[in-house]
Amino acid sequence: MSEQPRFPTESGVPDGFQYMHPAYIKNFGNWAYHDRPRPGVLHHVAKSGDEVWTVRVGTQRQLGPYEINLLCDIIDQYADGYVRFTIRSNMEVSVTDEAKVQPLIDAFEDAGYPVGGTGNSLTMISHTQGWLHCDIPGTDASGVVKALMDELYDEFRSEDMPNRVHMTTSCCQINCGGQGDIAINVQHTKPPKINHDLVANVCERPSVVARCPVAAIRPAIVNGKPSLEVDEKKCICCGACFPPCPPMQINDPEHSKLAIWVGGKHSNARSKPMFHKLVAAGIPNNPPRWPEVTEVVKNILHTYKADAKNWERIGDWIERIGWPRFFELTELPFTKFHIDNWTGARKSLNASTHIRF
Amino acid sequence: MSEQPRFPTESGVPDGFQYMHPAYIKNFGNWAYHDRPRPGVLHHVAKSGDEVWTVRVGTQRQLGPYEINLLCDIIDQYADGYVRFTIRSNMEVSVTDEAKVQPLIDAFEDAGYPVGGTGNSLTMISHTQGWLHCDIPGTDASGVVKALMDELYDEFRSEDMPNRVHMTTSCCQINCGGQGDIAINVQHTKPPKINHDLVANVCERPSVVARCPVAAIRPAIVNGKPSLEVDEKKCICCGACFPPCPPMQINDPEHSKLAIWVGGKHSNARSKPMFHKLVAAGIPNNPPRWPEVTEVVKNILHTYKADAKNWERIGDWIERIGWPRFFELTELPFTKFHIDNWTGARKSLNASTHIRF
Amino acid sequence: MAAQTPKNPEKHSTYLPKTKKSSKPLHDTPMLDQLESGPWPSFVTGLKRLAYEGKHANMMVDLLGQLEHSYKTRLGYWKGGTVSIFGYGGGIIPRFTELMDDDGKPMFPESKEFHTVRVQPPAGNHYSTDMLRQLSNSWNKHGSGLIAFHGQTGNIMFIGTTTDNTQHFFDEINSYGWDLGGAGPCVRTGMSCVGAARCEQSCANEQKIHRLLVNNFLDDMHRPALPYKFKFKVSGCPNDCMNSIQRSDLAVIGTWRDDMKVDQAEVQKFVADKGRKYVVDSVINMCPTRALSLNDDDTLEVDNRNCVRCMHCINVMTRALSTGDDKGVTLLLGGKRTLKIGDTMGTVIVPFMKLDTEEDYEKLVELAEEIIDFWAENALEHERVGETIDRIGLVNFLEGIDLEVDPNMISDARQSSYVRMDTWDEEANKWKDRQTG
Amino acid sequence: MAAQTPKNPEKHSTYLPKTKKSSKPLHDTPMLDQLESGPWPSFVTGLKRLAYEGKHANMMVDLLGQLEHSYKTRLGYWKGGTVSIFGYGGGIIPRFTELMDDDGKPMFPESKEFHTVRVQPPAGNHYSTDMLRQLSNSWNKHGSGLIAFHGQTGNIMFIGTTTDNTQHFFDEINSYGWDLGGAGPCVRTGMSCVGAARCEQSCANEQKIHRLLVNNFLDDMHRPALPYKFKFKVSGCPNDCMNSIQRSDLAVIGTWRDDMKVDQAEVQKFVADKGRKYVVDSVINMCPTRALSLNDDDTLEVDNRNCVRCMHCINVMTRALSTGDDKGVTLLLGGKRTLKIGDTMGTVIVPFMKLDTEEDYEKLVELAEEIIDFWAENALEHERVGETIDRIGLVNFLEGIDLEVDPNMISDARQSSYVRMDTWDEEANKWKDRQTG
Ligand code: SRM
Ligand code: SRM
Ligand code: SRM
Ligand code: SRM
Ligand code: SF4
Ligand code: SF4
Ligand code: SF4
Ligand code: SF4
Ligand code: SF4
Ligand code: SF4
Ligand code: SF4
Ligand code: SF4
Repeated sequence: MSEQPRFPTESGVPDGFQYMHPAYIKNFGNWAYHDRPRPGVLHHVAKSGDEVWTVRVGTQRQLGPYEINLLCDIIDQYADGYVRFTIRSNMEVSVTDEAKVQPLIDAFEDAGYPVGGTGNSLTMISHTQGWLHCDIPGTDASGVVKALMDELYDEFRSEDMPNRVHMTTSCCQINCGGQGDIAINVQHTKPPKINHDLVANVCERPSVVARCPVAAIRPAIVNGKPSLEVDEKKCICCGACFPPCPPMQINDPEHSKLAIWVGGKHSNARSKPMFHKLVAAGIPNNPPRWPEVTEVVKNILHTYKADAKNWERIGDWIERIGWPRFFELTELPFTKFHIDNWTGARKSLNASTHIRF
Repeated sequence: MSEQPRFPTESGVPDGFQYMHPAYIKNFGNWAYHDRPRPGVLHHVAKSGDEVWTVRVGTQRQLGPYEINLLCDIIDQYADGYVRFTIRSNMEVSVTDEAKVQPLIDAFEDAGYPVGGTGNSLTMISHTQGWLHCDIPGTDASGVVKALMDELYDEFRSEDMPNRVHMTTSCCQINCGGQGDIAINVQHTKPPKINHDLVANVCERPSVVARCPVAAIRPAIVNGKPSLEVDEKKCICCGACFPPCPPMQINDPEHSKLAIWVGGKHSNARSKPMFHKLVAAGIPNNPPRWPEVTEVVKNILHTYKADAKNWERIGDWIERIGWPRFFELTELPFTKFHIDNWTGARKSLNASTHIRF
Repeated sequence: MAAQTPKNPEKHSTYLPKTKKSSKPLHDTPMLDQLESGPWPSFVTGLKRLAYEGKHANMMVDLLGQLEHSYKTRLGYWKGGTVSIFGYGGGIIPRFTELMDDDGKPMFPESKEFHTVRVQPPAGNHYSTDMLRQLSNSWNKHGSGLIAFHGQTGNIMFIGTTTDNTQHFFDEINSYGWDLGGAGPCVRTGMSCVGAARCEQSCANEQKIHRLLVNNFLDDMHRPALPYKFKFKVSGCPNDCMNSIQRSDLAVIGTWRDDMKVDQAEVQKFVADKGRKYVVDSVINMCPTRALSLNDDDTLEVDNRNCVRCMHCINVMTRALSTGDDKGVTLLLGGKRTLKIGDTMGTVIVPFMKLDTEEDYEKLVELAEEIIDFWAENALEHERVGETIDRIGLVNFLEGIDLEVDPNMISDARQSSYVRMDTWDEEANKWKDRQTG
Repeated sequence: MAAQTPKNPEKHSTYLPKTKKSSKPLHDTPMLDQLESGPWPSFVTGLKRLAYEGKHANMMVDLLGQLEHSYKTRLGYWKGGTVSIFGYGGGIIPRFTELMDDDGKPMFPESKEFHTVRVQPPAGNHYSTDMLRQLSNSWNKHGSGLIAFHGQTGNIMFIGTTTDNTQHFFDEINSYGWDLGGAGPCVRTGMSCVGAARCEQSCANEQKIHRLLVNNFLDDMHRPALPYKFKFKVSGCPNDCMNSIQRSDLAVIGTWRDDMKVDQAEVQKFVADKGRKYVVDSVINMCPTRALSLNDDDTLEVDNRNCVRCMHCINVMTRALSTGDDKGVTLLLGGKRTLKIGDTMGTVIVPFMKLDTEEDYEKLVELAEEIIDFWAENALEHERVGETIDRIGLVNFLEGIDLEVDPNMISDARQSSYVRMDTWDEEANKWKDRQTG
């Protein structure tokens, strides 16, 4: 083995055409329409008349050689040897022969991999690293998601929702999982505990001070050493100081809670994109199966399914029925915390007599 | 004549029933519906079956004994001796006998008082004191309004607009005339000129400093006297310092311009209430007839009339067609000033691909 | 569009007396003169008539002079000062001329004092012609004769008199039932729409609410000592003909809680008359919450639970649709114009309040008192209540006036994760208790 | 909802080998074990399989130990550090355990280093099974074997290896065409939707845009020196399947400028199939600008000038309606998650840009360069471009990157009168010149 360092080839983004299904290449940019013969299967028809059936398969996102080989074997045997991953870690496997669809589905399901996640289903919950890998997590996103997907398995495999449901789960308040129809996020409720002995060595104090969104941190000398002090009255427990300064421990087994936000939407369909909004908080961070989270999520999904009109995303639905009705139907408590108080909060107040009784 | 001061009777708001038309009193709270047999005439039908016809008459708001007697004579002769004023300084004169309506209209019109302002008309422009009385005016609202109403006379007397048009005109940037479908406001474009000799005597300096919305004013010693200084780079020429400190002269014959804002709406019909938005500025303050203002206003009204759908107020219409189309249709220039930059401005940007081509 | 030649020039808005009674010659007013033409009644002709034959015609001669000067120079020439009525601290807008000749003497001395007296109108702005003439006579005696019906806050503005005559005029009209309005940091004159007196949409007794609220705060009106102005406005329904949401500190707006009333036969007539496409495009499709649907038999389906009482369909189909029976009011707090933080709309603080019994009305007044007290104690100088709310947050304000949070107060739930929620359980329990209690 | 008994337990997501190849005994993991039941494929079972028979199985034994400890104590135990590939400054997320026993030694020493290697996926996330197996083999050789397809920013995340193996692994995969992604203050890995490859809604060549933009900034990706992270995301149409508006700094979204295409026969079929009421309620009445109207013959009237290309009707009636021919992209700048100022959406900076010729693409790249340069020069430390815009105002930012203002950039025109407009005429003339020019 040569000890000489190897210079990297800065090849950047690989060209997708190298690994793309031939029917995709042939009809690139020339598709006519699609439909869904059944949940989990997309049927795309090209302007050329070519047809492609795509089977969507749920995965656990983190795959080892066993899973990769298992799945690749199926794809090689029942399909054409090509696969793509969706933004939600689902696999999509295409065939050009309709007859291959059912055997392919059977093979995946027989191997314990669910087919679904298309159309108006609840598709796979996108999530983040959690205790497995991140340095600042308040919970384990993979665990929460596994627990939820077990409970919502049937919703993945059917298309009974008013519109697509895109959920996300994140392991800290930073929320790398992003906005969602339903987003499960960590919400800390106590200011960071500072390990003053370490601050001087580990943290660049001015930049930590600058990171706090409410200017609650000030430099201070504690036990004769340069450290930091938090004005606990101001602190909103956002955790932004923890990544740049781990001695400002924000995670707490008891006081780092989970919160649920709803109505986030990126698509421009009908309404403009919307941010998700807080509906439930104070939910215990309760591994390994987080039953309290599942309960709230199922309640919201159930209510949405029963009450929304065709094609309303959760955010669209709430815009039509209003927040009071949302809280009435879900029986979730409405509190002062639901009223925003951040910059520009005035615009979130009801400046009208538009009220549903 | 007694020199003893008289103690006031704090009688407060007079009871309206004292002066109210008997048919109003009889059917108070029991009206069934209304229609408009012609522009300027409302026909209200009570649940009792009683009917009332109301003729709406435009006035110049400021009335002297001549006008009051002239109008009262008509009301006594052709109607029932009762009159009310609308929030827009129109008179409303009711009769219970349909036969009286036409003679009453004729009498008003013969005396030079237009009948109209109802339904989907352009009703009287509400306005403010101006050079006649206020201490801070940049223009004369009465004059602007007289010039406009002369030009828009036919729009007052007909009901050809898509919905009601409520205009306002104000004589300084404070805008006592308030939001409007079309609002004509003063917009200063140069920082105040300070008469340093007077500041010390006339202005309470700390409260003037506190009044400035962008903190552009600081106390200073000028020519050895306590005065104020304006950071001209920061100053947004709002004029807020002028009322509490007249030596900070903001009005300028050349640089106090007029601006036109559109789409303000207080009613909750369809959309929630909306603020008016800037569309045109830099319009010369050109007495006695302000032709440049009239031109822009007529252009906007004309475009609205031609393009809006039934029942769309100007604000509703623009929400449907979008700002680019508004500027395209009116041929008004779009500038960087139309992009808000005040607190919360981010929410006024287009955070979507919703674009009309 | 052109003005016609009047049938009876002596009884016409363009009339000017042949003979001038005032002693002072008119100043040249070439600019103002240009505002005498055109069909709309001219305020300049009005001013001239007063300068010809008003009781204080010389004052108006000079007033016209100063006004012409303003038109020429594009500047105003009034300044404020202190003038008040005995026993009161506000209600007058004092004006003194600033326009001096080279000797420092007023260029237009006869109108060097030109104060406005703000007088509260009757709720709903109703007048008998007798009363109008009486008020006009009093003002012609003690002032310029010029009256604005009404100012934008609703006052009858008696424009133009001297300091002395201010008192005389007030004494006279106060003796037959008229009282001053507000000016300065105080409760201001209120406004209420025609409402129940002549409008089928009315869901409230606007006059009663208006008088009750304002008359309860007469001390705060007449002796200004609040942080800044405070306005009440009352509209009988969400059409808000008084612009209360944006133009008052406390808006009281009528509404209803049960289903709207639908006369299906009238609906069918309307559809027959206007056509289905018109009805779908102009009514159904304009409902903000898609709560309407036109049935195949041309009757209307209303999803009353999702109707937001916007009034649109009721406005358009006034014969077929009307407000429900379970009427009450919504309260919105904090509307105002732009100074300091930009325009604000009032926002809901009480979604629904019955106003049937005297106790109900009493509660309304008590709430208004709570609001004004809390604001008076906590506002900065020159801070409107909407600005206080913006500064301290709605939730803190609600706590200060002892109101519970309600989801009708928001259009969007919290979007920012920047919030500290230690006491979530406590707050959640409060809500649960309210739901069961 | 219950898991069935597998037909072939050896080829099933629940499979665990009978024999354990690793030398280190498993730690007790009673909590994690509870995540092995239930129908959804279990990541815990996956970890266990690696601990049984992975090339670095002992590492996974300890990894499971530390993870169980996290589940028990509800705390994470990783800390960052510095690990990099020769020649590069970013792309690795280094992790060192913080979980020490009383002697200050790692409680789980085999997994004390557990770095993640972020690797850029092919545009569109397409793979052949061969390539998947090859990547998996390389990683099994040099790391834990655990791969996430994909991280939320789109990287293939190779999770868990030592500092040394990081380099070895990279050398191996780099040699067959794979490059590191971004981490740190740099241009990040981009994302693009399946788009033109298999989607009729696509209005752009997503792959080309994605590769062109990211590959142009490889230096900024691999040697982090920007104020903070910068993400590109590309969606082929306004459905924005890449969440680009909110989750990327520069979103490129396909759209079209001419009329949408309507196949009226297919419309009639759709109406016949679904019924008129469904079509009115679910399509017509859901159009955000009321640009649709159903004709009496069940054909569709589209007001294309007021259609905002929201995609709704096209999504629902995919056979009958489709995007137009004059395709291009809209650019939005400044989306990001919540830190410092709260979540931001990207906002329109280029309403429409053709991407037909190579010059068109060149212009896109140049604009991206302008943006990143201006931001890099003017941003505060740790400031995303959306925050810079919020701080200095959109107009100043546009001036900095030499773009003209456009009314498509706003949803509301100015509401605040607090603005200084000395140069109105100049600005108005600029617009007029652009209109005529
Ligand atoms: C495969 C994927 C793109 C990719 O390159 O990975 C994709 C593919 C399609 N999307 Fe998507 N979307 C995909 C993620 C998204 C996302 C992002 C996300 O999931 O986080 C969004 C935006 C989410 C949001 O708004 O928060 C998204 C918003 C849409 C919409 C708009 C839905 C709406 O009404 O708001 C459509 C239109 C529709 O539903 O017909 C759409 C439609 C489609 C269509 C029907 C497009 C087409 O004609 O082929 C594709 C098949 C979807 C299906 O499931 O029936 N896709 N789509 C992604 C699949 C994710 C998954 O595994 O579930
Ligand atoms: C791995 C990943 C989550 C996942 O499991 O998928 C992730 C993980 C981390 N994110 Fe993230 N973010 C990941 C996608 C996102 C996204 C989603 C996206 O890109 O679409 C967002 C929201 C969009 C955005 O860019 O704002 C996101 C917003 C953040 C933020 C907040 C940024 C903000 O301005 O608000 C931080 C904190 C920071 O950068 O200071 C952060 C920081 C981090 C760090 C580096 C935490 C830290 O400071 O050490 C995490 C490293 C975890 C680890 O051990 O691997 N991550 N992060 C995602 C990257 C994988 C990949 O490269 O493909
Ligand atoms: C008399 C007056 C109230 C008063 O006590 O003074 C009044 C009276 C009526 N208004 Fe009004 N509105 C009056 C000022 C207003 C205002 C305030 C203003 O003009 O500044 C508004 C809110 C303005 C805004 O939104 O900016 C107002 C918004 C409405 C609306 C809602 C219109 C909309 O679609 O947005 C209706 C409903 C309608 O048009 O059918 C309405 C309807 C009515 C009706 C039809 C109510 C009824 O059933 O009797 C009344 C007859 C109006 C007509 O002209 O046809 N009224 N109306 C005011 C007449 C002003 C004038 O002289 O022109
Ligand atoms: C007379 C009147 C205009 C008119 O011709 O109708 C008027 C006239 C003045 N207003 Fe006003 N405002 C008048 C209705 C309004 C309204 C409309 C309303 O009440 O519905 C508003 C907007 C609503 C609001 O309350 O915000 C209004 C918002 C202001 C403001 C801005 C307040 C703010 O917070 O933004 C000021 C400035 C101040 O108070 O510092 C102001 C100040 C003034 C002063 C006192 C200017 C001054 O500081 O000397 C003006 C006295 C003029 C005079 O010589 O009579 N005036 N003012 C209106 C009062 C007549 C009446 O009493 O009926
Ligand atoms: S959400 Fe927080 S804890 Fe989870 S991966 Fe992102 S930064 Fe790490
Ligand atoms: S947790 Fe957030 S608010 Fe509290 S000190 Fe840290 S950065 Fe500031
Ligand atoms: S708008 Fe300005 S100038 Fe006019 S009356 Fe009001 S405060 Fe005076
Ligand atoms: S004009 Fe306005 S911005 Fe300028 S100094 Fe005066 S108060 Fe401040
Ligand atoms: S606010 Fe309502 S009740 Fe009052 S006049 Fe207007 S429409 Fe009638
Ligand atoms: S009142 Fe307004 S919200 Fe209610 S049904 Fe009619 S249009 Fe819809
Ligand atoms: S963003 Fe549009 S083009 Fe891309 S996959 Fe989604 S629907 Fe298709
Ligand atoms: S694409 Fe959207 S905006 Fe355009 S017509 Fe269809 S529904 Fe309306």
